[in-house]
Amino acid sequence: MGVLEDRLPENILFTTVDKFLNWSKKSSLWYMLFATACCGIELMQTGASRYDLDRFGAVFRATPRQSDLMIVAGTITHKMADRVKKLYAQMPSPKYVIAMGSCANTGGPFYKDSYAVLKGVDRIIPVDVYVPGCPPKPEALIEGIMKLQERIMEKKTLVKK
Amino acid sequence: MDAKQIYQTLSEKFTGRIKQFQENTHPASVVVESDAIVDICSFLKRETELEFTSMISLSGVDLKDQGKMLVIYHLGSIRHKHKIALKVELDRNNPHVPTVEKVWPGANWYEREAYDLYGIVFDNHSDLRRILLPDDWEGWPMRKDYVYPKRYHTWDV
Amino acid sequence: MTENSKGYFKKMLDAVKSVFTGLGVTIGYGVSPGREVTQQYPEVKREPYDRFRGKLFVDINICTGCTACARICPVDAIVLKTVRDENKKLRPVVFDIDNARCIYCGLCVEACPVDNCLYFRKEYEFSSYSKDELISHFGLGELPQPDKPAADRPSPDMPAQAGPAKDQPVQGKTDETRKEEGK
Amino acid sequence: MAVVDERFMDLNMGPQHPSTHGVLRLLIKTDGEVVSRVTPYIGYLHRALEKIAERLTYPQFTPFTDRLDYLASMNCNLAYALTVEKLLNIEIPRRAQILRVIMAELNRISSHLIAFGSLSSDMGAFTPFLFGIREREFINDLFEMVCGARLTYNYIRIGGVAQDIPDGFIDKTKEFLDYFPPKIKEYNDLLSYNAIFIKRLANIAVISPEDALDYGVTGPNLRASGIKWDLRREEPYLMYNELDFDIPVGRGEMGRVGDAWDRYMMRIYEMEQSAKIVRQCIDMFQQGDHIAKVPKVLKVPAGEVYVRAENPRGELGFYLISDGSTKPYRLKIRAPSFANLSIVPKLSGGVMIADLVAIIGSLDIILPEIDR
Repeated sequence: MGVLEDRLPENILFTTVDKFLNWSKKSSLWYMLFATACCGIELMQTGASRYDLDRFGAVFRATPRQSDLMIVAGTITHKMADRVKKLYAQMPSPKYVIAMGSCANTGGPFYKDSYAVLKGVDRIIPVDVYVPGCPPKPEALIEGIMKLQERIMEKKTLVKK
Repeated sequence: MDAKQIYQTLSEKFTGRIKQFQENTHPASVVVESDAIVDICSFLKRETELEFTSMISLSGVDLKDQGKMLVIYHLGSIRHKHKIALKVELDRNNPHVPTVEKVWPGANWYEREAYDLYGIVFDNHSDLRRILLPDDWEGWPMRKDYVYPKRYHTWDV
Repeated sequence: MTENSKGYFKKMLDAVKSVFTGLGVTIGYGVSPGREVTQQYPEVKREPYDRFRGKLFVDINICTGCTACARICPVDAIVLKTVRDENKKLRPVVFDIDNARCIYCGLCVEACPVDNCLYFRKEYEFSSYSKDELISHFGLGELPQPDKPAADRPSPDMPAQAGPAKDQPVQGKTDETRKEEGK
Repeated sequence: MAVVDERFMDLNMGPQHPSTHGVLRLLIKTDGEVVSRVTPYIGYLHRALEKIAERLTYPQFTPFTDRLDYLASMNCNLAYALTVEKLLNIEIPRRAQILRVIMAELNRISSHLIAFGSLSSDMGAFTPFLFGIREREFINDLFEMVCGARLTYNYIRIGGVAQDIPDGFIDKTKEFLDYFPPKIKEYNDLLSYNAIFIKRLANIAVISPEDALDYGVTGPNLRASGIKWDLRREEPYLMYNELDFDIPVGRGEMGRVGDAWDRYMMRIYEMEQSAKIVRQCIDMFQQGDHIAKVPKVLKVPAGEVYVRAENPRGELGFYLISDGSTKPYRLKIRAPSFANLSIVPKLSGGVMIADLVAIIGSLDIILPEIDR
């Protein structure tokens, strides 16, 4: 929101405007099609016919420039980690991150013995919601997105925090 | 042709360069001199009775206790439906072996992989770079004495 | 009409025809949708099948502290610490399952020698805002100290075999069964 | 200073690109439209599975094979189990064998459905993708019923399978077998024989049989080049020698033998055959154990084996060296996609950039097994 952000006093008008802004943000969570491993297939299946993520206003975009939400679906290796940072930086604000599955949460199966895997995507970018599962069921991912929507609704944009 | 016959054919053709025949592995393997590997491979590919049309796989093995490294070539023939493994023993401190990329172009990537993970140098290889790990990675991770790094770039491993 | 242009029109006709064949399939679904595919998730929830591997739970009161699960776990998601109580029984004082690291492979459930001790529930909606919340703690906690009142016990549903509060914790006999970390 | 070739520019495709099927990066040298050289950069998903295998016991590694080729986890489980069993030298109960074949073939269908769907969406048709996923969900349900997971099954174990099938599984599978074959006709109407689709794929990236063998290309990609080679036939494992099924071979129906369309069509044909195999297996069902007697602490006799199995993407091989302990000494994974991808630089000289997407899609590579 640029110059107006965090500047306005709390009153009925501005809180309503804030609510409206949040509502529009939450209802158009365009997620980046960013799948690295197994969870990517579940992400695809969540977006496809049976679970139909479009119902939540979440549509996939192929580029970070058009997306609000990055669903980190799958293992992030050290070789990939720099790219993830770059992709995150390329996304316009406000931006959110969901860590989907054990690999993105903590490194999951590769936590103990692998030398090449980043142990949790939160080591390089901030994460809003952690969705457990290996891979999570599509329902679980949708629940994670709903949880993120709840959090977006609580946020204050224009009003002073 | 079964493995024993292949071994006999090879030992007749390449006297003194075939070291050993191991029957108890599956498929049976022939240990050969490392500098003869290209000749042997092209012979195996061209000879009509053998015709090993494709290299199935190439693996490096670290035998730390014996101070050796192995390169194992699994070869298969589509026409004759036989398989064999060729083994080359290398010095662990300075593993060098000629490339078989000219015989089977598919070997290119397998050799890069063995270089990446074990540090085995394939002489005369056209493009010997790391393939799986980042270029600035240090060490040969599949070796038995590899110590996991603590940090990479700006984050903890 | 030349031979060439004839081919051109034939190709065009083919393209149009095949597009309409394809459209026929989709229009068919428009007319009679067949079986319903989309699930209205938050409103209608499909019950997972009986064998569904959801969140991992442990019935700590029947856990014998054998550590079979922690040993088989390929990712060290189970942290199990036991001490011997006065009856020489192993008591799981710490039993943490890191759901963020668990890979839901089911090896631990198979390894568990006690029936219904370690089991999967059909629960899968437990995403959270923080990673710490994803660790479930089941451990019974340390044996109560003699000078502490019973209300300070870490777990309210203490099992019977834990003994009365006056008992001393068996020092020096602690079984450090948790796997060595960070090899 | 390096000399810059002014005729060409470098273009990066990936590692985050929807049509590279994962985290593949292609460095393309192009004059704008026509590709002069492609250099694949892999390893963005290198998770050190081979190293992990050396540090875990044999049963503990089974869940990791799920993550090898996650579209065909059952097949990967199977190949790994076969490898260890070869050294253990144990007999697998008949019922377990039948169950294994059913799971492997169902998984082959669901894997090919993704191949079909993703190729179509790469070519700009989104509907077939949704159709593919719809049928895949049916199979996912079957798998969830039998083992409790939708993608990483960990079902086929050393010695047999994890659990016997639950009640109602056979009926549901039969329902699927009635439901699925008519859908293939739909796919053909919708996509396979669509003139635009054919134009995009026919005569593109022809792999000659010699090249295919030189580069170690296997699976449907090899068969599309006209070589009838299927490990289920050539080196029968489990009970494949008792089953009646055809091995489709590329005939160059729409262009030349071994073009992208042939490779695509192989998968459609194979889905039909797999459905046929599952049907036969259900008829062969018999009572018995689902797993052989395997000691709890598994010590595998010392030895060396290379065992391979026909995966949806080609020949998956495990080269296992055991030193007689509970952990493998060395486990080399020979992944089919690794070899299949290595032919891309050879194929893509002189093609259009848009065709490059078709090449990658028609080869049906999957990155986790390339990078391991």
